[in-house]
Amino acid sequence: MFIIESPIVEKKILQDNVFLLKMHSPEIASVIKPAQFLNIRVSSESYPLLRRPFSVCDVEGEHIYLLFNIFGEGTRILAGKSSGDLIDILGPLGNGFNLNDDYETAVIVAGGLGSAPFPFVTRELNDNKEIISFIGGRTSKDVITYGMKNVFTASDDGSSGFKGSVVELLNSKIEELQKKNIKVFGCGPTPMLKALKEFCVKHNIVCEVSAECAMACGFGICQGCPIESTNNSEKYLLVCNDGPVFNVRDVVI
Amino acid sequence: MFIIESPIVEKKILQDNVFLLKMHSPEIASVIKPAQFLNIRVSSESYPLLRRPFSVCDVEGEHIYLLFNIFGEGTRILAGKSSGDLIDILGPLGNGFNLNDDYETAVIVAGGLGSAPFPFVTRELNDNKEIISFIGGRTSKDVITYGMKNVFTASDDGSSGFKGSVVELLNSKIEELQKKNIKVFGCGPTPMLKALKEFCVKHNIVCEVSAECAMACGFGICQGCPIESTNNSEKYLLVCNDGPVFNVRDVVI
Amino acid sequence: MSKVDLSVKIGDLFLRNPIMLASGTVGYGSEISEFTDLNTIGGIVTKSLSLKPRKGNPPQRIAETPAGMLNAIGLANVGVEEFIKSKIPFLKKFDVPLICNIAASSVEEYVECTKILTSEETIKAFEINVSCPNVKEGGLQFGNDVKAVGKVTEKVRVATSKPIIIKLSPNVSYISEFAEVVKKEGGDAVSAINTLVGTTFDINTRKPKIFNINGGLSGPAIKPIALAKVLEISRKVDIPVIGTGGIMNWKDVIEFMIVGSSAVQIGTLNFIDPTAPGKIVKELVDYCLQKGITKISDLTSSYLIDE
Amino acid sequence: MSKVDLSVKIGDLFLRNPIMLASGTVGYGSEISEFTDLNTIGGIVTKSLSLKPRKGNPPQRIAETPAGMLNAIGLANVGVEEFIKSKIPFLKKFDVPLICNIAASSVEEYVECTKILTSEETIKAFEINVSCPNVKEGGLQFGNDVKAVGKVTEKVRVATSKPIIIKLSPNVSYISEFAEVVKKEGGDAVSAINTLVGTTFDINTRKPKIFNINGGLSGPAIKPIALAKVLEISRKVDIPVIGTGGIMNWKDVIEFMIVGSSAVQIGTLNFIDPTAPGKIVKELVDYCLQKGITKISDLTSSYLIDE
Ligand SMILES: Cc1cc2nc3c(=O)[nH]c(=O)nc-3n(C[C@H](O)[C@H](O)[C@H](O)COP(=O)(O)OP(=O)(O)OC[C@H]3O[C@@H](n4cnc5c(N)ncnc54)[C@H](O)[C@@H]3O)c2cc1C
Ligand SMILES: Cc1cc2nc3c(=O)[nH]c(=O)nc-3n(C[C@H](O)[C@H](O)[C@H](O)COP(=O)(O)OP(=O)(O)OC[C@H]3O[C@@H](n4cnc5c(N)ncnc54)[C@H](O)[C@@H]3O)c2cc1C
Ligand SMILES: Cc1cc2nc3c(=O)[nH]c(=O)nc-3n(C[C@H](O)[C@H](O)[C@H](O)COP(=O)(O)O)c2cc1C
Ligand SMILES: Cc1cc2nc3c(=O)[nH]c(=O)nc-3n(C[C@H](O)[C@H](O)[C@H](O)COP(=O)(O)O)c2cc1C
Ligand code: FES
Ligand code: FES
Repeated sequence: MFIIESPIVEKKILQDNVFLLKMHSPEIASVIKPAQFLNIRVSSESYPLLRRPFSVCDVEGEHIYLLFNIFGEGTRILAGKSSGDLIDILGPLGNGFNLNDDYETAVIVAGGLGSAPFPFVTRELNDNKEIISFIGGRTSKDVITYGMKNVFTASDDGSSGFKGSVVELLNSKIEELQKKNIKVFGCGPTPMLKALKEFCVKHNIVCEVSAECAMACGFGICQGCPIESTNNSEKYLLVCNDGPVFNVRDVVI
Repeated sequence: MFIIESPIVEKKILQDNVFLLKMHSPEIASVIKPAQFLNIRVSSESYPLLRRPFSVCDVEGEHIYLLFNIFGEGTRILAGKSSGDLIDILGPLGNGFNLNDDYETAVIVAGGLGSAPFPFVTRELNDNKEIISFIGGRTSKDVITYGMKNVFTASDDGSSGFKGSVVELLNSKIEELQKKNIKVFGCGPTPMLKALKEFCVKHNIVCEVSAECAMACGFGICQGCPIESTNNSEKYLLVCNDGPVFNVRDVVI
Repeated sequence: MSKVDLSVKIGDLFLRNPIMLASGTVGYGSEISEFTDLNTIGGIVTKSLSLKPRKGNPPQRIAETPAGMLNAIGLANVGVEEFIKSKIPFLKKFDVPLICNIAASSVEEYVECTKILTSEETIKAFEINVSCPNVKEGGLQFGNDVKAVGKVTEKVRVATSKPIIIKLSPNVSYISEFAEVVKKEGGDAVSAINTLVGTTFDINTRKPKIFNINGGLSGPAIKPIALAKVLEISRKVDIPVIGTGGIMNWKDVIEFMIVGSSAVQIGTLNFIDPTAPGKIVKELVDYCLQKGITKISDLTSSYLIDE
Repeated sequence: MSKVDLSVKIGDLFLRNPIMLASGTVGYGSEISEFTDLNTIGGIVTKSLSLKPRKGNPPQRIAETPAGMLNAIGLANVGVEEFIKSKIPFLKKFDVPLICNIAASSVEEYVECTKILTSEETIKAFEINVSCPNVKEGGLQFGNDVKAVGKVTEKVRVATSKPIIIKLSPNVSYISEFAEVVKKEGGDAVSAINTLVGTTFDINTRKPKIFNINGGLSGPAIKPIALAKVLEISRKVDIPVIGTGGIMNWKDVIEFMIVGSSAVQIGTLNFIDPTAPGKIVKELVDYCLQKGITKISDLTSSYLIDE
């Protein structure tokens, strides 16, 4: 865990309002794990004041990638940066997915910007495990399949792939999936994660999700990011330190 | 008086920490007078919150110029802008110098960034009046003679021209000057304007100065910019609306 | 006719829309009228007027702070007489409710100012500024003393039949206690908030940046505080609230209305973008159309709080 | 040996430099120790401890505001016992004064916590948090009630011989009245300020962004208010003040010392740049060398005010 300034070496617009930043950051690249995140200071001024958390999207040698969309002021400022600009990074933070357990097929389930951590997951799993990716969004514009393999898409309006939610899509494939030894990795908006949890509990599937919530520090000193634990009602878990990845059965979503 | 966004067409570094911005602003260029000023919003965010006042430095056809140095956050942000960026301008503001009275020789006296309004003054006076410019600064780095004519310089450390203050330099030329029908135009830090006032009162010379002070609105609604009047002790004058140019005899400096 | 009803009522004061211009941030209206058509806004509040003209504080009167500014103007104003003579004629030309803000050093002065001004037809309401740091009684600031605020309200109530708005100080523990006494003594509404006491020093000279030492903090920095004060009043006291403090755009206006404001005042923003009040009115229409809101006053106190 | 003496005294509490880490912004020290060498800072204040562990508020606990943030953590903490068992051993490894911050729901609980903790040698002083919105007595918040603050000070004074710092609420009209009573009841110093009450709502859902509705405002937005409170205390009461609120860099530290702080606490900044406290200490040395200041404590109350 350290603070470092890394230069942008490339900025791409992947699709409507989806940006990909490539940064030269050997320090982060050499230690970060899939679904760990970085807390980024987008401005050296007090506006915006707090850092913004982003998953590391991918790692390539000494380079790391971020994938994001313009949501509010912070991401707007980030999207305005260009090659050569330095990005103030605090990281790596959080725990990351457990990719090496005993399963054969990794089932990726992502909604909207929840796709962000999966290019790195895909790269790391490559060759070791089979991968099936279910990617959803409101419309085709919000379906982000960058860096993924074996992709099935879903959209609320049917403009990309299956018409409906990504969990409904998953559900439509349940028979096929149940034939395999799978583990689900999920990331996306809370309602999606809720549906995913229900689905996995119902079908008795192992599932880890990367949770999202408001954060100030990102490393455990502000207590700003509680998530209710299913195992201990006396104490919240912290998304930044105990997560962002949780076994769905361990947290109340 | 209006609010307008004008694009930067050129940015130059004149000398150590002195910047010149050229903007395409036909609306301002066609109406502004020497020593009027513009109140500029350097950021669309609330940081910094208030506009920053700048004299118009020069006008060339549809273009206007600003001359400034990096002083604090606002000027730092302004200096970071580049060609094509839009500048949010409120102006023209204030009264400006009275250049057309009955005198033959315009004596310009400027200290540091007080040089800013004089390229425009020089351009306007050209041909009509003789001009002598006395330009001072702490060191040669702070002596800004851009766009001036017939220049004598002064610096505290003697690194440029006369060693001493610009008003001392002026004083050393008093005999010559008294042979002419002169009017003094001054701009610079308050201690310099104070000395200039004393000098002009003592030698019975007509003098107008452009005063500086903290401002919020720049057009008379905040009452944030008072300056003591010598004619009416019941009421302050406002630097933004009643000035920034005052006959030195009308204000307490 | 527009499909959105932007009008709001504050007691008997009718405004065509909830956007008012705050006292001390628009002088007497003339300069800002070059940027915002006064006929399009909800109401204009004058710079605080006192019985006699006041010169105000020596420079420096203002200083910038993070997302805010401090001011200690010292109530510089032309006085009620000069106001009637030279400022009202200009304001008469517009079809905009004129609210006269009054500041005074004693209850008697408040009453006298109100009496003099109440006969001016153009004046539609009074805003009583009890929250200015320069006004003291027995060493205590008026605005921080519930009894004093009650007394001013009571006495001014007798002096005019026009709506009275009391402008409250945020420099107190429980602002709703003040709103309560205003209601009890017959005030029609409260404005919340005036500026918070703050200061800033020059670390080189070790002197205060502002001549008066302390100034009043305004701007976006204080918005969360202002919202909490408005919410406190609206949950505890049944009196119209005019929300003020750090409004920078139409979203802030909606937020202030949701927490309990019947109307809002725009202050510091006028210095930064004097065209903003007019623009915000238009943006409110767009917002309401988009959200299917037919009466903007329905937004007032429309907060959803689980309890 | 350094040519600059950075040490400061707060009553009997000796700090090697004036930079302390504020309660609730560094947990119990372990995470921040990865960024700032705790041996280089003046003192560390724990997250508020209560007698029993507290779960704290449900999410959402924080929200960003212009140049500030709101928090309503709800005093989530491990409780005094667990603190002694699992947190003190880590903190013992450092040569840094440990100040224990205590929050409680009654005078008795304050006293009991203090009694339990005072025997821990590592603990060098207590900071009594009377300014937390969750602590109420008779409906009134402790921190907004001069008598309650006096009583807490008096009783805690008896419970320990270690220095007692009372952390004051800014949500009052005259903070110096509180400092006065702390002095009278034997408190050694005051911390000023805790957070200001604020809120913010989501205009789409019309719900508060923070579960608790109100939160405490911190960060640069509140700096001018904090400076004014410190100045008020230092001009009226002869008691050491620890200045807190919106410090972002060494210049802010100097400003807080000039207006009357003997030491300062860094809060919100730790979330943004946890290396800042260590850096600021170094920058203070540079500043003092450059200005020819040999004892930094000479800066305390070195304001120049013409009167
Ligand atoms: C562990 C983690 C990983 C993330 N990874 C990515 C990613 O790879 N790509 C991406 O586009 N986005 C990601 N996000 C979301 C991203 O952090 C937000 O989109 C970003 O903070 C928005 O900032 P803004 O200034 O643009 O928006 P604003 O709305 O101006 O500011 C967002 C503010 O709201 C707060 N907030 C409130 N609720 C939430 C919430 N549920 N989630 C986040 N912030 C909240 C934040 O603390 C912040 O202060 C991630 C979030 C987390 C917690
Ligand atoms: C009429 C007028 C014309 C000017 N013309 C020029 C020009 O052409 N070129 C140039 O370089 N500078 C000029 N200045 C000064 C310029 O406005 C300041 O240098 C600028 O505001 C600094 O902003 P900053 O954010 O960099 O500095 P900061 O220190 O971050 O901010 C300056 C802040 O301090 C306040 N302030 C306090 N005292 C003063 C004071 N005496 N003067 C100005 N601001 C003060 C301002 O209101 C502002 O909020 C002029 C000032 C005035 C009033
Ligand atoms: C420069 C300035 C002068 C002010 N003068 C007055 C005044 O004379 N009377 C008054 O009641 N309020 C005065 N105020 C307070 C504003 O009306 C308003 O309550 C406050 O600024 C908060 O709103 P804002 O954050 O939108 O500015 C003044 C504010 C500023 C910034
Ligand atoms: C997330 C957060 C949690 C806090 N928790 C506590 C606390 O438990 N006890 C306390 O006395 N102060 C607490 N504070 C207040 C700080 O110690 C400090 O007084 C305040 O934040 C102002 O300083 P700042 O602007 O530098 O943050 C907390 C502040 C924040 C931001
Ligand atoms: S974000 Fe600060 S503790 Fe998790
Ligand atoms: S700067 Fe606002 S009145 Fe002059």
